[in-house]
Amino acid sequence: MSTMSLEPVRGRTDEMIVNMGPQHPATHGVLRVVLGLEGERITRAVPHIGYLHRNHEKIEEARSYPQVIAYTDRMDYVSGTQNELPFVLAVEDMLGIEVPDRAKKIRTMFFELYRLASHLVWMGTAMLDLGAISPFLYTFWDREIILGIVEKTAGARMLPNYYTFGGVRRDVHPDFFKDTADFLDHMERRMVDYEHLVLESPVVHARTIGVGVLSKERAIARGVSGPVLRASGVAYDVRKAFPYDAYPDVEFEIPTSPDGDTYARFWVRFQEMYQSIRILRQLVELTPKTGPHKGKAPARIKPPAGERYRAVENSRGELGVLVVSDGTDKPYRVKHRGAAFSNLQIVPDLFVGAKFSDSIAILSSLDPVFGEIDR
Amino acid sequence: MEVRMKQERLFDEDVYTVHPEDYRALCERLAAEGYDFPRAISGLDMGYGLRVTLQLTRMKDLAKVTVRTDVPYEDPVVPSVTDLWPGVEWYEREAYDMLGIRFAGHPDLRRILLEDEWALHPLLKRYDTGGYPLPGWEPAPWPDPEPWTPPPPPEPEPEAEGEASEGGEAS
Amino acid sequence: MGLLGSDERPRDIILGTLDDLINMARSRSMWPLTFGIACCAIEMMATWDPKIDADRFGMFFRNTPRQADVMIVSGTVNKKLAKRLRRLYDQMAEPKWVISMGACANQGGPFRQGYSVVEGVDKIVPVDVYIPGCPPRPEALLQALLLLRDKIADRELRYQKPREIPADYDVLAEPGKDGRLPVL
Amino acid sequence: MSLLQEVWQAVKAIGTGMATVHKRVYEDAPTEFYPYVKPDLPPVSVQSLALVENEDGSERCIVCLQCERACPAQVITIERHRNPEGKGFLIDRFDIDLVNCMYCAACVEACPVSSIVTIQDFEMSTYDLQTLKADIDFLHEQARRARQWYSPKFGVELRTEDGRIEKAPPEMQPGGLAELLKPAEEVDS
Repeated sequence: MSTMSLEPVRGRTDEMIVNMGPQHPATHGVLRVVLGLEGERITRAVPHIGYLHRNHEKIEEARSYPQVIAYTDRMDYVSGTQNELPFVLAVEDMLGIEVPDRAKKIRTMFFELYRLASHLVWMGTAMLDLGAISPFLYTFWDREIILGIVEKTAGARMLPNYYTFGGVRRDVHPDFFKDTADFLDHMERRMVDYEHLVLESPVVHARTIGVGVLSKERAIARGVSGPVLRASGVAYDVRKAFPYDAYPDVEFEIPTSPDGDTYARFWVRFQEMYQSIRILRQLVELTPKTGPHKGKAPARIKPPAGERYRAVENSRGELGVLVVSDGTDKPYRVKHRGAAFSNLQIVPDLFVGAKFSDSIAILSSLDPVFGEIDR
Repeated sequence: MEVRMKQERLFDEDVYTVHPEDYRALCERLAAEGYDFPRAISGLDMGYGLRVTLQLTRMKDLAKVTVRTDVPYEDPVVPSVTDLWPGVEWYEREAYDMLGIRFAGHPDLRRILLEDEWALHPLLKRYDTGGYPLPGWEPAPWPDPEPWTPPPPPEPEPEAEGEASEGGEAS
Repeated sequence: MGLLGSDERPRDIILGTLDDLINMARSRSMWPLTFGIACCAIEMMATWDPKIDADRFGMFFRNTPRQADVMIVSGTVNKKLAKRLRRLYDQMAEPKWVISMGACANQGGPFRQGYSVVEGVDKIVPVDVYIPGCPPRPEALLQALLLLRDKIADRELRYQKPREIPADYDVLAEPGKDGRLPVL
Repeated sequence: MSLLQEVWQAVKAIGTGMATVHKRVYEDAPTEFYPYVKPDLPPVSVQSLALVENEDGSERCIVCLQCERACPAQVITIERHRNPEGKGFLIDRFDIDLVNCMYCAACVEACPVSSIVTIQDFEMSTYDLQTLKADIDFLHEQARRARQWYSPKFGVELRTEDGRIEKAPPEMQPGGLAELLKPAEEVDS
């Protein structure tokens, strides 16, 4: 097959070519990696992507601006509304739409709720890859609570199409703040359990510490962002670097770890969940209970000709979008910068030299989501 | 070395529009200036040619910069910058896959999202959403090459590439 | 899918009854294949979470197609994936069933006009149950699984429509292969 | 690390894990026994679409084509003709392709008269896709079967036992109560 660019080297009998995916329980979707193995050691790794290429960027050129929001949802499908935000911010910038303070805070609350949901899915599936089943059951249990809160307001569980230009589509449910506060209490108790099950487990230690080390310079040069970058010791977070929405109003820290190994990436995601809980706690207090949820936006969204790049820090890293407008009601070009797309590039770097079974742990620590990678 | 380019300020980033022959030289200069984090390379069909947009961030002080260069449809070759920023490797492959921009010096320029056998570069404006040629599509005339020659004083208004976008409307 | 491997309605009383018995057993132990593709895959995982808990009906994920009975196509199938999907289907042992989950798998959904998306997984493999939704709730998947269970066990439904396996891979061809697209 | 330490580590880890898992044994199981117990969905939940008629059986839809324009997935097909007597338009054809619909509720947001609404009937799995190509009768039937539905203009509405349509009590409504409790005629212009 021509996509298999990794031909066995003529005359070498000690190297075995192993194909992993696209249907593999541990590839988090439809990734295909062709591995060259010498015994247990990986000598070469070539990732093949595109098995979920859904022509997002082409089809978004044929849709009007409000319609594109519904499509952006389907990119990083684990983290719902987070995908809508860069596009919405970019168009708001181009049009100069003012967003009311309360709408910003509601958006940020949803953003952080979905970050928790996404990290819970990551934790469940990553531990499933490492052979533990109970964390999957517990994290999905907790995720259902988040999705319940979201559904009560936004009307859908995963892909709610909730943000809009100038705010959010509808006001939050009257119980939203109380539900969120209750959930945070619940989540804080649960985090103790998760630490026991994941971070303190010697099985996880044995599988992850010192595995797949990514150096700081390599991480930056490869364009890696999000928890993977922060686990390599770079305190780059779009929420702090280029603040958007209500992030300037809340206090939080950027957890970093100097190690750069798989365990560090696990640890950073855990700390991010604590920070999310902290942000949500503040926002439950800060958000006005009544007020406008939507600013004044023109009826027909027609940004002036020009282009705008906006980025947000979603669960996987810097999710950006370059919107090019030609003055009509349809975007001329929408280019998504997927965080997982950049993060997945380091697969060859990390796999080569690792053991075959470590590749599963490394891959799950990168947390790829193929809707965003293949678009 | 003299770099033929136009510099402007767009929101919070510097935008350099550069002649394709000088693209590599400018990138080397930016790499030497410490721009180390490659955000993305976007391919873009302008209606008269193809545009490559490279976006960089400097981790030290979070300065952002965008480099743009336009190449004609007939010979869309842009020098690759994978040796300066290895993180753009897949983005260059994607731009090749989607728009057919060839990056000279790229170590592994293959299709990335579509299958290797395909001849289609689907994001070109001459195709409709389904990948079929649009009837009656004609490339727009190439705009003035003038914007590269004199580096004018930085424009205060965040009004970018107006004339370039108009060219794209021809489809 | 009968005992004798025939799709025709068995007329024999003894074998027909035995067939029903076997199909009842089959319908109580449907093992889906772990084959998550896109958004719907997350909801598919959520169907096996403690809240919905499809394990109650004797359904457990199998990681290899050789052991699986049901393929849940949970997401957009594009032309690159379609060959692999068909191969997975071919690798599954008879009897086998396919559930098409979500708008994309049904008919391409919101992406159906695009150049790379297969407009419906039923162009590649025969589909038994369709679930609308984008993505469907976990309960909707469970309802579809129960519908499939009825279909396996129910004689009338089982023989309603003979299964047609799409023969070739026509849909996988590139739009340009029929001569309408100039090669650049 | 000595062997003894390793053994102790292992025992401790297994103990912690067992204790953590054991804690859950006494919690209430979150399982909803779905086919026997239907889930209690929030009233705004978007599971399917319906076309509501007025109480007297006349059409609420004014055929303004807003929903067709707003639909991202382009699944709504409407044909209309001008009403020969009186003003406005009459429906020739109103199809929603519920197979390809992405359930984003953009059409419901766009509808000026809250004719097209979201309902919570998620049990739509089928052996045959053609049953999901909804025409106007199908959509009316969906609305007649529904006990309650939601639209941004009117909020949650209920169908009473005797077939009348009522606004749901405030505790069932989503946020933004003040807008919703306005009389319907004001919005309908």
